[in-house]
Amino acid sequence: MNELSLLTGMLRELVSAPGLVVLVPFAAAAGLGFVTDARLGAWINGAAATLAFLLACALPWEPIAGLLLLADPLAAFMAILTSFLGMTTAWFSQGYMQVEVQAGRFDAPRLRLYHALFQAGLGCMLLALLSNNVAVTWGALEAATLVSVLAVALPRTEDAARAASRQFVLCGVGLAMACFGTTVLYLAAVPALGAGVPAMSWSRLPAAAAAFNPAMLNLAFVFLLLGYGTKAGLVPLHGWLPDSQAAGPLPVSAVLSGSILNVALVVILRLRGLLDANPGAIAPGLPIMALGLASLLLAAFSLGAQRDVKRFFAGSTIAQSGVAAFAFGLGGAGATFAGLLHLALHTLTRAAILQCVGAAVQLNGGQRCAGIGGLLLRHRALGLTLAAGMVAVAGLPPFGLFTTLFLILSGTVDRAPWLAVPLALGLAVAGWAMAERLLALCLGPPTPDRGPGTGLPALVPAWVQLALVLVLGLAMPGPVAAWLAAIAGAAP
Amino acid sequence: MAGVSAAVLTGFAVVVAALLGLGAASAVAPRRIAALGSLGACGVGFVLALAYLLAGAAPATLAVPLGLPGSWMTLALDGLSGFFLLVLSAVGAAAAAAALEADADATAPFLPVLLGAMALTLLAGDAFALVLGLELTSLAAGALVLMRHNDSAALLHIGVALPGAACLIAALALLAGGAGGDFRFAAIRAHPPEGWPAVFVLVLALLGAGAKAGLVPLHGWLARLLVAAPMHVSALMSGAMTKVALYVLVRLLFDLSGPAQPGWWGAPLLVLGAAGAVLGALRANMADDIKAVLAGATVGSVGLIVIGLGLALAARGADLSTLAALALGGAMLTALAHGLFGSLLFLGAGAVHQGAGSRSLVRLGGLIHRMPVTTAAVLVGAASLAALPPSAGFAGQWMLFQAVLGGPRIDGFGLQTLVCVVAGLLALSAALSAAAAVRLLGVAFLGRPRSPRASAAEEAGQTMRTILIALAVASGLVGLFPGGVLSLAEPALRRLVSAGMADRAGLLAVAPQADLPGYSALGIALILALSAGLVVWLVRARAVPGHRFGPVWDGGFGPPPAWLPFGDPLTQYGGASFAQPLQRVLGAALLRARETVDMPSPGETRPARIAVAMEDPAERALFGPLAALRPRLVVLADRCWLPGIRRTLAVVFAVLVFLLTVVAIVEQF
Amino acid sequence: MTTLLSLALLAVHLALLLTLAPVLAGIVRWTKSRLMGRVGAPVFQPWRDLQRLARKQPVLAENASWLFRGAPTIAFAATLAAAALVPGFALGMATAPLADLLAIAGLLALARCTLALAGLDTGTAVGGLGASREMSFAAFAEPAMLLVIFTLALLAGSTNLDAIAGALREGTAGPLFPLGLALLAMLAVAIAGNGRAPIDNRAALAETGMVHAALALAYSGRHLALIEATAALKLLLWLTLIAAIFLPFGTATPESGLLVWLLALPVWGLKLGGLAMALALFEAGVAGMRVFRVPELLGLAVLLGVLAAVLLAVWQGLA
Amino acid sequence: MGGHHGAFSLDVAHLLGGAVLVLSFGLLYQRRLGGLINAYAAQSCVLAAAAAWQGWVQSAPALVVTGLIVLGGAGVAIPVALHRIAGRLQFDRAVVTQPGIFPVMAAGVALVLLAVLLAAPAAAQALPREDLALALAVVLLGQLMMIVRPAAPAQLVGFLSLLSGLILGIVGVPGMRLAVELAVAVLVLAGAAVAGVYLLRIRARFEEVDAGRLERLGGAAQ
Repeated sequence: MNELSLLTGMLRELVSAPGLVVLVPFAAAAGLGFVTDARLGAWINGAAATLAFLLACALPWEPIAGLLLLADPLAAFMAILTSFLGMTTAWFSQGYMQVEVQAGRFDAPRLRLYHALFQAGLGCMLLALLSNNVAVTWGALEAATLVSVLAVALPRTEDAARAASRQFVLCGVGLAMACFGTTVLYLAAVPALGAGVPAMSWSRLPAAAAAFNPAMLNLAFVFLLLGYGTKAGLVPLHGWLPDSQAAGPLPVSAVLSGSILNVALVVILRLRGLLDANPGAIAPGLPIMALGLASLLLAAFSLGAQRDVKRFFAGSTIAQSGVAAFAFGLGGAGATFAGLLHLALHTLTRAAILQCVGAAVQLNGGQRCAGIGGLLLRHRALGLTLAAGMVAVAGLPPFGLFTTLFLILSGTVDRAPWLAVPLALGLAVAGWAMAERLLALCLGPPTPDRGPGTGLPALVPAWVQLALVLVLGLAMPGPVAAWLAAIAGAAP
Repeated sequence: MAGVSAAVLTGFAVVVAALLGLGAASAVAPRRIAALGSLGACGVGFVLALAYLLAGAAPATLAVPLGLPGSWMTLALDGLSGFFLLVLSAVGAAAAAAALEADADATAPFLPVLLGAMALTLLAGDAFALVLGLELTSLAAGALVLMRHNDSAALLHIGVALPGAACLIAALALLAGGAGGDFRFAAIRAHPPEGWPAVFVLVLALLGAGAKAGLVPLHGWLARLLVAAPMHVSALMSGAMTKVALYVLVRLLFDLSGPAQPGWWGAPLLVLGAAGAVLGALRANMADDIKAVLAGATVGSVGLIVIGLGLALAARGADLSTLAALALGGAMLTALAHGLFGSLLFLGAGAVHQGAGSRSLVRLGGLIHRMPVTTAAVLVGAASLAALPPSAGFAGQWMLFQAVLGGPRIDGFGLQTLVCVVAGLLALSAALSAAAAVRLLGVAFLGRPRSPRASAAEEAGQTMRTILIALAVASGLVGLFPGGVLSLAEPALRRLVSAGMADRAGLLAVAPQADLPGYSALGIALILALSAGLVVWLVRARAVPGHRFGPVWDGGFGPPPAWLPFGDPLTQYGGASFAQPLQRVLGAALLRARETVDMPSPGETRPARIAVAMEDPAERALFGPLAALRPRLVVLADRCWLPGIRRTLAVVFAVLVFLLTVVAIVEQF
Repeated sequence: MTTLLSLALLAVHLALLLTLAPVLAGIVRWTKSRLMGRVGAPVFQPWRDLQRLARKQPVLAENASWLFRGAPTIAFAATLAAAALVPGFALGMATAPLADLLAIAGLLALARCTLALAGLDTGTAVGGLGASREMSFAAFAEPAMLLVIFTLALLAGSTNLDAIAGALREGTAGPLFPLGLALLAMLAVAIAGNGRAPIDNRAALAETGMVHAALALAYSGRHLALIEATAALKLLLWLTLIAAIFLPFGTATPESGLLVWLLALPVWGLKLGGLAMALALFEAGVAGMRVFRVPELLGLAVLLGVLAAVLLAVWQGLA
Repeated sequence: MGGHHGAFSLDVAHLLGGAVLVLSFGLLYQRRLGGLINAYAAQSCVLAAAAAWQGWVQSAPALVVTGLIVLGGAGVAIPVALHRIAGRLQFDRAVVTQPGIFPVMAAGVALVLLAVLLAAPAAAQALPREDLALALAVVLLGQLMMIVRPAAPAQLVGFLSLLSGLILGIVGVPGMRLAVELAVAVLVLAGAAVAGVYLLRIRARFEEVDAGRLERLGGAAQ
């Protein structure tokens, strides 16, 4: 009887909006495995991602905290972001993969596998975000990692294999640490919530966090921070990201690694809230800020030495991920707000840039920086879009990252003034490196085209994303701002 | 009254929106509309600013639905921003009109963006709008140069702008922190900083705004950017962009930090300003490119203005508000004067470049014959640069001198000594500027052409001539009626140092103190005119009229060959030889100038040649090491970036064990 | 009534300046010659030279522009305007409210820059040399001059020459030591500004030692006459200035009694004569100086000026 | 939590956990690849026994199932697969080089002490202190092994023993839901690691995974 009601409850959860958001990609992945027609596959891919996004948009109006799924505002926000990114990238990948197939880098069976993996990865990420169970989140991330490793290995080049193995080893250790941390977190929660599912439920943990065993909570924090920090690409745990982004097929590195970063950072944010609420636990801010700063500084300086476009932007991703982590570590509603917004806007900008980079690499036939130049002169629209994206990522106005960096920097001055010095240094160095590379890529001597291009339609997603970055940064609608502020206030 | 202010502010908001929109539109529409639209917008802005200042400049604020999430951006207008908007719109109108003359290229859309961004900075009523406008300014300025494929100048600019912005954000955050995190200026003003935060605000504001204004030692980028940019852009940057950055400095130090800051705040400004004034003027004497000469002069003028600001701060701290008003008024007058004559000179340099095909003093000369209007206009500008009465430059510097002379009234041995030294340096800078102005005019415009291209130079086009004449007339009017300009600055002075110049500055004369005689530009001009009339009358009455032309004795040089109709150009004094005395005495010490003289042995017919290489101390001591440090750090970071798998795992494990140990230790205590 | 008086004073002052200037130059030249054991030209020789030059039609360099032709007039007018501001035998001239020391320095700078430009306009090596040296020396003389002005302004509370002269005349001025330092600095500036020995030699014929002569080398006829007149007027102006500041006794003011008025003119003449003699004595006694050592001399003047200003500022602060 | 809470049952649980830890030391000590794989198999079997015992103690049939799965996967399938891969690559007889044993052992002991220190406060709220300390120690030793062993196969075994530590932790925690699922997920990770090595060997050369070799190659290329 009891079991039965549990089962029906779970089923009801599965057919609600959050459940469908998770189920649609998985169903699409299963279906796509059987679709042989490449064009149809691409359409289904795009349609499924769009459907997931539309369903995710309903999440803010259907908050649930059930046995399986959790759709609190934070999860809803991140799910909307992730599914939006999935949608734009799916549509971008339609034209992109066509060119890849034309260029002979992909064949039909592999394209089928690619589409299936895309949806599976998306589904795993959404599950990790929307699950109401610490262990399920971990499992979903593990699955997403495995999918990502497979997808990176898809091009079947030596580089791809090496990148995949590297990603597997480093992420495997990270996942192991996260798993142990998850176990210990449960252990910490047992005295407060008793043995059983509640001690693993994201929705129940925060309220009871004050009564957790502080020593266990500390232990769990260390392992979870390093475990999920690996997935968030924080220095010194970032080693897998540049390789996998450089070697993997571009839409995969745009969606999968980009969103895995976000999921991991959100977990770290939630964890921070737990430690804050417990009086006996250590202060979680400092280690998180230290990792964030290390990421920013190391990445900012090493940007100057990158010779591969995709690796360059992987470095920039790590730097900005570090900034977001730093903001989360800083704490307080204002910094958390800025961190969340930074995360979202950077994800959008990064996707736009990577889409442009993908198109440029296809045109150029190689991804060495020295081989790409004068985009603005030869391909005006592409060059302009890429330049806009890079300006945005450098933290210059009028794009939204300027706003978030303003908030983060001023928040740092307010709360931890001395840390503002390395933060500003890192941001300036990173911005400068970005400007330097912008000159080389968009201006500079033009390079001849050696491959087919994707055409203007493939740039539409990038335009949409950049427009969003512009609007959300400078003229965020009041209700959205209030919603986001509420999220930040609820998850300190 | 308040209604006027609100209407003007709304008008300005519309103008800014129009300019930014124009930038976006002209990316696709015909590019000429960018210049035309900018001209119109600047015209409207000028009228609005003038009307606002004449109507008494009552403060007004306006909230617009943009800006930080969850809050509306505040635009504000008061006497200070109104005055600088006047400068901006005047200079902007000239630059936009000159842009009509320049060939429209891909950079065209950024001109209205630059103008709009600067206006936004001036209109900012909260910290976010201020930084947004300033960063947008930097971006647009960088883009305007970038598109000309001058990468290093633009990169250097961005490299200074980014840390500068970070400093400003930090300063504003410190200020806002005192006001409970409210970024609006009104709130900050109500809670001025005290103690250490105030000191940090001073340092950060100097670093941030100083970097954007080209204040020594952060001036290297400005000199390069001004040389690299197209002429109308250089004019705009020199005339307006540096002033906008100085406005930010004034806003932060005078307005937002509150009136209760100590007098020693002025000391760093005095030191940096004096250093900038001398170094800039000296650079202007050493450079060969006429734009580099003007860039040096720009750095010098920024230094002058900052001296005025420093004195005003020091005097305000000592409760000498009349002296503070004198100093601040002098700074603002100098800002307006340099805005006008600086852009005039840069546009003149552009006309020379177009007409004579070169900007190098080595290839110019004798342009007065072929480009009479340009020369006359540049003459007016150069007189201002040299601070000769009754030019605009003299009026500004006169006030600054008077403020310096009043400086010893501020107590404190250190400050009094500093003021005495600054007085000497101010005079040195003025004399050096005069030498630079004579050198620029004399070598480029007078004498004989040094290249065939210069001998066939063409006068600037009709539009350009009109702009030059208009700027010269405006500059002349400012010089003749400094009191009028000060009456426009009156609201700002009253607001910032709680004393004005109204009792001391009429249309006819400006005086340092209410009951004392002062400087009357009109009177000096009148006496000068009367004297000239007297001389002309005496000469007419006494001397033989008429004149004839003949060969001139040229120190022993033989008659020129037929293919050099103007004589061998190399027997003339050139830029390097003119500056040699200064270069040997000051240049060698301050700029590490080294000359290489190629002296022919007796009997050889080739000319002797002199070349001068110099090195700015700021580049040597500051930017050089930084530039050398970065690659090393980059190599280091790259080595740590992606170690092998095993080493990565080792680092991860080390971090894990470290954190665990820390946790274990913390738990034991 | 006062206005009329002040206007009349100005007219007399100007007339005296214009007529006396060449005579003063003649006196210095004659005295110097006598001191060197020569007979010397008559005192009125400069006047005759001017008249002779004015009768000749000028010959211009082939590429000279309108600036070259206008420069002597502008320079003379600027110097005259400056001279009109400096009180001679009486205070309270019509130009007294305008007589700002900074404005006077500015007008002199205007004359200097104009002549330097004219020197460059001929396109000759000599003209360029003169212009370069003139502007360079000025760069070192100006700070010294300004520091002197600074010291005086500290004493009198104003930069108005009339007010300064009045204050010094009343004897309300403070300590003498800084004033002495300022006098030394001002003398150095005056020597440099007027092209006197040991910095310059107006009668030099070799280019290596020329400054002012180099600037005038391409001029002839009435232009040269104007330039010579400018030089003479400038010398008179400087001597008057020194007399007005450092020998303030004996000047008349509108409030003075008849006796003072009667005595003022001869006293002024005596002062000028004495200064001219001293100048001649000094010039006869020193040797010429290498061009590149001039900045050292002027640098010394700057240091003296700083010292004077700082001492005065501090003493006044203590008082 | 329920079940038979005798001192004896706890002792047995600790004994089994301790055996897993000792076998971890054995892995650190073992030089030859074949012996390494055998030691891992032994460790997995003891782990399975520990899981089953915990299942009996906590009367949680799920943990018994977990023990069976661990026995089948980590105790049998993975060692067999590893032996086949090693045999095909003639790694079987090779002596796996490694720096001096004593410092490594000393570091291992220090890590165990650290683990005990960290787990000590758990006792205050009746949480299983010993189980946690043992699992943490095994996890840390697994990571240590991945670092000190330069050869890829040994690193792989180190990773597998690290995963064993995770399972030890999961089964040691009382009343943990989803224990089976988590253990399976961890085993999937282990399987994926072995499969990855296997696939990569076919696709490219085995040296690809040898990080040390990669580094040397990279150094030579520069």
